[in-house]
Amino acid sequence: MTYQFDFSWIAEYLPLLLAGIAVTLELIFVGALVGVSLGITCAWIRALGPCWLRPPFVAYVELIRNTPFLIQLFFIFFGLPSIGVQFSELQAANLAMAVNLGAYSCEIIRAGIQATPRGQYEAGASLAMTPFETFRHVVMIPALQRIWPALSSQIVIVMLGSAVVSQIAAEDLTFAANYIQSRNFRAFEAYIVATAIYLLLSILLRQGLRGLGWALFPRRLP
Amino acid sequence: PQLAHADALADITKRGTIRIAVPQDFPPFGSVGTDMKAVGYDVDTANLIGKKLGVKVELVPVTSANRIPYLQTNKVDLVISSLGKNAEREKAIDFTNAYAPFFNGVFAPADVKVAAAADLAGKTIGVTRGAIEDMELTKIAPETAVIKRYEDNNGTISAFLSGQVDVIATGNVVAAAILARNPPKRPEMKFLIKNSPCYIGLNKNEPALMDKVNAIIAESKKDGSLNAIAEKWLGAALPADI
Amino acid sequence: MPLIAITDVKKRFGDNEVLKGINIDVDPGEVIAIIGKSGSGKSTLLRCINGLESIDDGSILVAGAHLAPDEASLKALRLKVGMIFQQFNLFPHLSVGRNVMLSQMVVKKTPKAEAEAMARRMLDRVGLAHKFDAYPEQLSGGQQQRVAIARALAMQPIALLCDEITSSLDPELVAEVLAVVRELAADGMTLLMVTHEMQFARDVCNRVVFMHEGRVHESGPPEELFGAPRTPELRQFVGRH
Amino acid sequence: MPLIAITDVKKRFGDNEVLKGINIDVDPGEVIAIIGKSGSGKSTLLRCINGLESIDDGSILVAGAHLAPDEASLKALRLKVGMIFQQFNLFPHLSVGRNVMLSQMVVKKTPKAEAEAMARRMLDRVGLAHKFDAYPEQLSGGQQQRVAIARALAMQPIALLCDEITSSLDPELVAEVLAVVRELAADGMTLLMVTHEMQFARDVCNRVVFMHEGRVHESGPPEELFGAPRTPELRQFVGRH
Amino acid sequence: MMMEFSTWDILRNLLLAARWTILLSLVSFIGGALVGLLILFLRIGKGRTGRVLAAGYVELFQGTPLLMQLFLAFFGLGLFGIDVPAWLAAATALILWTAAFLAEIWRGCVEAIRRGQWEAAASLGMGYIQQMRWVILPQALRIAVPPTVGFSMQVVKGTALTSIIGFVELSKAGSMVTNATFQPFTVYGLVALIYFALCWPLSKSSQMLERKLNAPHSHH
Ligand SMILES: Nc1ncnc2c1ncn2[C@@H]1O[C@H](COP(=O)(O)OP(=O)(O)OP(=O)(O)O)[C@@H](O)[C@H]1O
Ligand SMILES: Nc1ncnc2c1ncn2[C@@H]1O[C@H](COP(=O)(O)OP(=O)(O)OP(=O)(O)O)[C@@H](O)[C@H]1O
Ligand SMILES: [Mg+2]
Ligand SMILES: [Mg+2]
Repeated sequence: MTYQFDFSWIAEYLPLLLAGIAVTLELIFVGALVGVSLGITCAWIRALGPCWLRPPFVAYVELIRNTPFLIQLFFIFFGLPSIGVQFSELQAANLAMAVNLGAYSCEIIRAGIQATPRGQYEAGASLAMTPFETFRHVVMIPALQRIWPALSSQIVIVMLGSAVVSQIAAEDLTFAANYIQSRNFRAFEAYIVATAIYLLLSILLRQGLRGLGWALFPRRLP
Repeated sequence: PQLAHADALADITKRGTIRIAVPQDFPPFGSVGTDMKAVGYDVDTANLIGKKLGVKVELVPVTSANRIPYLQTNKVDLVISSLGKNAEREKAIDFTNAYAPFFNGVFAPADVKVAAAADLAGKTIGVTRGAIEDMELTKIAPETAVIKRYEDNNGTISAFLSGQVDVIATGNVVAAAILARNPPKRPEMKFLIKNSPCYIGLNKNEPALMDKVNAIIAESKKDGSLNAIAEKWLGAALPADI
Repeated sequence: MPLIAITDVKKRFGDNEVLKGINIDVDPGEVIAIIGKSGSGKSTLLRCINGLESIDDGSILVAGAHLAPDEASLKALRLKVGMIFQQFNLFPHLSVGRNVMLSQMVVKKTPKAEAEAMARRMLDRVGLAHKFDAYPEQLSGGQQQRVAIARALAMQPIALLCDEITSSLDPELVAEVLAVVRELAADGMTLLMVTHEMQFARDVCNRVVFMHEGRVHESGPPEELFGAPRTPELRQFVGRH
Repeated sequence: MPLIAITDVKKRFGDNEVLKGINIDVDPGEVIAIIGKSGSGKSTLLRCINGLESIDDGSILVAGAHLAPDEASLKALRLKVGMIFQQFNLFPHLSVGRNVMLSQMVVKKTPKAEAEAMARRMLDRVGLAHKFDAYPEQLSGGQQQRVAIARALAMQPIALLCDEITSSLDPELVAEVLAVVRELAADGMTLLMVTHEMQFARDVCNRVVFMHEGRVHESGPPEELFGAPRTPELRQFVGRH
Repeated sequence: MMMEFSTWDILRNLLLAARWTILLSLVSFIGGALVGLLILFLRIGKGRTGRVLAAGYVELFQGTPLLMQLFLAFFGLGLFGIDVPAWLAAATALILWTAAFLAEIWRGCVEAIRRGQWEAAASLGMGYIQQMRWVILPQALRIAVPPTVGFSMQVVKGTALTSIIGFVELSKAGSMVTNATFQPFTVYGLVALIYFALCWPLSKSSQMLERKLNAPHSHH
């Protein structure tokens, strides 16, 4: 091999890398929080909500799931300003991630809701709870628990997918790697470092989500 | 030291083909025609060099993210991708003499008051990441200027047209092309970025190839073929200092 | 006036007419056992009374109020009539105490402290006060069913519907649940229960209703029905159990 | 020589010692009922004999061969001893006929025609020859269990282990399965069955083994055990059933 | 210097590039299924080493961006003097990536088969491989069909990243055309439409298969 690896730049660019990691983390936290909330709402409407409310949510889910994330991002960042809605690149990236994760988690959570035994709804009903109260207090938590592993994987996938937000100049981890290699032409080193950090982040995120699962759902389901 | 392949120039001659990386997302240096074939200043330069070398040219489309790896892994012999040079980059690859000027300027709508780099204070400027204007602006812009670096030219232009940035730095030909579309926001040249020319990139320790390409560049400047390319793509003659 | 008046109730699932005109009046404090073969429509009848299924024809009056399918009257009905299921249907993510408190707080907006006091009282009544903080999975089937009873009682219903509440219990655990029901009956609760426990029906119920193919085939005091079944269907049924 | 010799068998799950030294010898043609409370280790014992669980101590000999945990001797063992489960465990993706043919063809490499002939014979033996092409889900529980018996028989085992094979059947369907077992016993098959059907145990078995807390608490001919239980535990157990 | 593209020029070029998207998807999906099966066997097999290796493999490929995997497969090997053609690098990286996800999806399906099925097969004298081959896999594969088809949508969209190693597939063609025409809305609108046309049938058929599987008598 004739190529000489050179990682001496790391010290100089460390602040940039750290800032990139911070942005990636922010993206995933906000994206996951808003996205999953959106997913729950949407799953409730699709599984149990009033019929007339369903079509727009079905359209939303299908549209998002069947088009690339990058194009959704472009639409939000470059497209929405034409109707007077302007977001900064970070807001746009956060929004795009939330909208994207919302659609995927909707489908996942819906599966969890549909796996709820009918007896749970009937028990709720026979205790005079309304369908919404039953959903809120009886169905939702076990449904989330049932699909927590699938939801966690999806969150990790979305975290890795967030790499493309660098295309709208959001300064995440991938942006940092690209910036560094554009200055010093050390593309391999920059990408190897970024890959290693992504791997670390995804392992930590997975473990974190597993821990959160234990904290949120201490009991095993029957 | 290069062990396996003794000399890139010898390889090229033996192969009868030179592989050259050119951009496809950075007009006027490189973009595509309706047949998706590459066209632009860099593309014409690549073909010129091939012709003068007497070998066939194999164009390899690249982006700013992968153009150097293509070179470093010997998948191409030259990178003609409007590369600017700096000390850091020179540690990684070698550069030939300049082959193109860089007529890039800072553009903004008429109502934005900018006359020099210092006036960029507090403004948001869009550039294409890794391009010369990115490197130069990063050097000359004041602290409070915010530089947004997009993946390619398209991102920079879209950011300008959608109002995400007030100011962009780009080629004057590109600005002219935007104007031709009659957009709501009309970019106006505010000032020229320091004339910092483009170089051809090649692997380190290839003196033979380096000399040959430099010779071709010098010859092309003299015989007017490079000037023709400049007239065609930049709408201006090659400046004397190149 | 009967507490629950079921008149000419019909229920169809697609082409399958499951209830073919049911008439039963339940007086306050009455304990009625509903028996019959699998598929004869016993569960469907109870579910109709609780509004879990809509009826196609006839009427059901509970404490004088018509059963209508809108949400408000369903809620009013279910505040009066509790239901207990074969599968317990406890909420697995809530502790036993929370299971009993939940609907009080959500539906009746009872303050937490009050709901908790009620829950403790009801759990005590079914002999499970010490399990307040346990989770359903930690209980035996019999204990789970007793929690389900406490949960229904905490809403202070005027009648309880029980659908084969001992059928999925191990034989050892049936007795503890039946003991609780027996006490409820003694306390004057109105009970309408589908059951396969003939001995229990004989001992505790005022009246037995034998359903056959979607109709009330025979009905009367247990001694009469079990002692001298009039129809061959009931005779065959009693013979088997 | 006993067909199955179980000597001092111990089995632990973590800290929980489930079998605390079991000794049972089963002679050829014997029909043995294993009874006992839930959790007393009955299933675990059968699973150990079939090699589904490894044992921690003691020895199990089947037809003179030691039970070792390597795959070859497990296979040899299982060719001799068949097992039937409470949950039937038919293969849902295969027709009834295929269910019975599969292991013959895969394990014994029996040619297809021969396997099919055997499958038809065995299905006929359990009274289900006409269901050869049906799928498990199209059968009642009782029929499914009879197919499971046919499937085990098709491997021509010298003994059968049955773990509560009627416990998940509706009461009406229990009889048809027990009739098949009764016939097997009459034909001289060696049977070791965990069961709650006391009447059946009384009628059909040569010997009853009462397990309690991981030990054989009492054992002997059914008349003796049921007629005059010696220990209070067995007395209590018999009283309940 | 402006290229004059008619809308038809744009659409034609995008459709031509979409052939690559389809080809890459097919290759990665078929190859990924084969490798995924291998990983699956290691992951649920009896060998401890195999299980750990397979788990590590899944962690690595699910834990890093596909973009970086492609980059390192193409250029990383080049650094060692191994000249991998772009199509081979793309196919390899996509296959390995797809395999990691499919192996995990299928593991879930295998684990969803009740233990009783293993035990029944074992008690009939079948060895581990035979239990797997004749009893578990046929059942697991049936429930695996909907999530597998569902994942194929991700593969279609994932092929976009091969542009990093020079593939001009749908997304890359979109950005190239945009850079020549300065019409991002038309171009990306069409790109989105073509992706939708490719993915939607997959997503729909996955849903339909799921519904069919949940219906009774589904093996006929
Ligand atoms: N939701 C439903 N959709 C269609 N048919 C139903 C439904 N619920 C019940 N049935 C049918 O109605 C009939 C009566 O069912 P029901 O559950 O009331 O009987 P049951 O007397 O309670 O029987 P079991 O003793 O088995 O509980 C059966 O034929 C059943 O198949
Ligand atoms: N795989 C296992 N892991 C841990 N503990 C187990 C396992 N299988 C059984 N046990 C424990 O072993 C004990 C005996 O179980 P076993 O199933 O043999 O009882 P049983 O007599 O068959 O009861 P039942 O009549 O309920 O079937 C129980 O306490 C049970 O919890
Ligand atoms: Mg019923
Ligand atoms: Mg058992």
